[in-house]
Amino acid sequence: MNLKPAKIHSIIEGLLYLTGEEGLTLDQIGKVLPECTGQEITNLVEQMRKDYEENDESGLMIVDQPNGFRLTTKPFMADYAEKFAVIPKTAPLSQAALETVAIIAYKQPVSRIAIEEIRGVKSERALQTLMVKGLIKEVGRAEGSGRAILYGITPVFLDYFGLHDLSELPPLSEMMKHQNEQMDAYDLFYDHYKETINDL
Amino acid sequence: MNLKPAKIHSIIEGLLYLTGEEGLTLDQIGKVLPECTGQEITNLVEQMRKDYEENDESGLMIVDQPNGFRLTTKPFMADYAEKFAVIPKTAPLSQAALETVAIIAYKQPVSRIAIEEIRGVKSERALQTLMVKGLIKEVGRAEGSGRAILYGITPVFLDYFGLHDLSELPPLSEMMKHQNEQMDAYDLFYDHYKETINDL
Amino acid sequence: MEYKVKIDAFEGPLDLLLHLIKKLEIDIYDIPVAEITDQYLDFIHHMQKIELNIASEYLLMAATLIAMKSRMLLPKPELDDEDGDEPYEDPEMAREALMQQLIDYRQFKEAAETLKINEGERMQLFAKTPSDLSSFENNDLTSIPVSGRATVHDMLRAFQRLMLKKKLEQPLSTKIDRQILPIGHQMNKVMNELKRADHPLSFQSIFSYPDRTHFIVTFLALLELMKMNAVICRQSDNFDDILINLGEGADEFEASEDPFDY
Repeated sequence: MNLKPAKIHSIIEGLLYLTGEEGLTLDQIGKVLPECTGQEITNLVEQMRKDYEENDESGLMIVDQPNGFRLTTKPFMADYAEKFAVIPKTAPLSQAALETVAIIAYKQPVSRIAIEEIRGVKSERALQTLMVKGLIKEVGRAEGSGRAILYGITPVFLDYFGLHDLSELPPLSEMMKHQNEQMDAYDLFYDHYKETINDL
Repeated sequence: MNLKPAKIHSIIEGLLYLTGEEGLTLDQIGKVLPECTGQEITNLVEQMRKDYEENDESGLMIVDQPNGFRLTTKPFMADYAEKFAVIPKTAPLSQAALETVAIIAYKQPVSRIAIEEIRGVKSERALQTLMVKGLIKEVGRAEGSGRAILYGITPVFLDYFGLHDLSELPPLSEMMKHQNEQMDAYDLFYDHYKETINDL
Repeated sequence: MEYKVKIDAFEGPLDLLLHLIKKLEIDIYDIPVAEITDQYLDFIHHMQKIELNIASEYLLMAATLIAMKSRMLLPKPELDDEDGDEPYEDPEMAREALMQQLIDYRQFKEAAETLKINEGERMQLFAKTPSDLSSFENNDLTSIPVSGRATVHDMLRAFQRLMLKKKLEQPLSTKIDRQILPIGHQMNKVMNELKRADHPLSFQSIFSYPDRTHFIVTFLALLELMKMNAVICRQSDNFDDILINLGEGADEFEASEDPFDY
């Protein structure tokens, strides 16, 4: 390759600055720097990540996002950043939305009815909020006459919760003993229970 | 002052990054760092300017602007920014541009101020982008002394979004209604309950 | 049992049951149906006393618990009876099913807690809005194949996200909508701000409250002040912010004017 590592370093930093919250994918860097291999780029970004982290004079850091990274301010900067009105502050998810998205992440593809069965309450609003925020999407339709919409998580989900992939989700504390089945009756609890009876 | 110079350095760097093209005024920095004198801040920024300039590994530099400065990419970065910009994007219009063009489509003729009022952020760049791309145009001037430019959509807008005419956009009233339903803040049940509690 | 915990801490009947189980130090694997039913009903009853329109989910759970409790009090029928209209519902099975449901739900509640921590950490990180690289881009949008374009759906979603974000940031806006905001009141406010600032204010800065009614009333107030020559508005160039300054008529402006006189 013709470019010196310092130069590549500076180019990536410049691109990270320009793309801001959208971030850069490894793919995009590869297209801008066709003379570098993916490995070289990855190594350099790792070096940059460490440099930012260890540099007390820098308020910036590199954060992973799906297939790439972006430049953000360090956590201690939050207090200072919030003093600037230009930074839109997003509201955290409600408990209902958090529970709903957790169920989707572990059980996708999953229908609204199945989610409501687990939570024991209606979850339509929570689903809509998650859709609008881009954290979940429709991934298909259930078999059968109901053809219920099935939901799954999006790459935005991983990014939003700072995960690289789903395997980083903590394991559920206990094995799910019951397979989640499609039920469209209102009295889910009783249906469940009758099935158990019928199996005897 | 209580903060160490390295810390102040990092705070200013973080703020310069966040404010991007808009930059920072000395005044603004002073408000965020009330324990620093203007002279201290100026000296530190001068040091930062030199550091960036001399650092071959950095693609960034500090430039002056009235009463302040901003962070920008070094001149050599233009080539790479260009290479980056021509990479086909999955989303050829940014969130900012989409929001702005949606407001214009529904509320035309509409002024920049009115758009910014709705979006809550400056929208000059988004407007310029949309103008350059031919999706919007000036359609007149507002009454009154301000004589603000009013924007409307163009035939390119219809073509781009695959519409025959504007009547094919869903009515705004419906969208707003739908939007209200998406509010997840709390279940109505809980809101109701809290009100009751407060009344006790 | 005292009800120091507010109901808005609960996500539904399962959440409430988990709370009771924890509070009463009950073993979730061996739920005493009678006790939990009494406590649950007590809670629901308490809610009714404050005339709360209890959500159907809470009532459904109450009915389920009562049914289970009463069946436990009845002797187990002969096996022959299973040929009857309704099969015998073994309360032990129902108890197991409820236990399983509670355990399942608890796992996701815990997972949600973890996600909440992740979210909180992530929200500490800020990034700038992307730079505008449109001058480098291909500006002929129609040359982009249809598959690569933003869709009407993308646009509407962007708009809805914007509205949602705004709404979440202003939880009180609906209440303010209904307030009467007299034009005279806003005129006084604008004049006071200008006099206090002692320098021209930007057009945007006086529309500090992002609410439609507030915007319109403030705008009308500004027009009225301009008519009275109390303020002068200036814009030096396209896109520039409009600057508002005190006009010649400013001294004649009576701050004590009846705010409802418009």
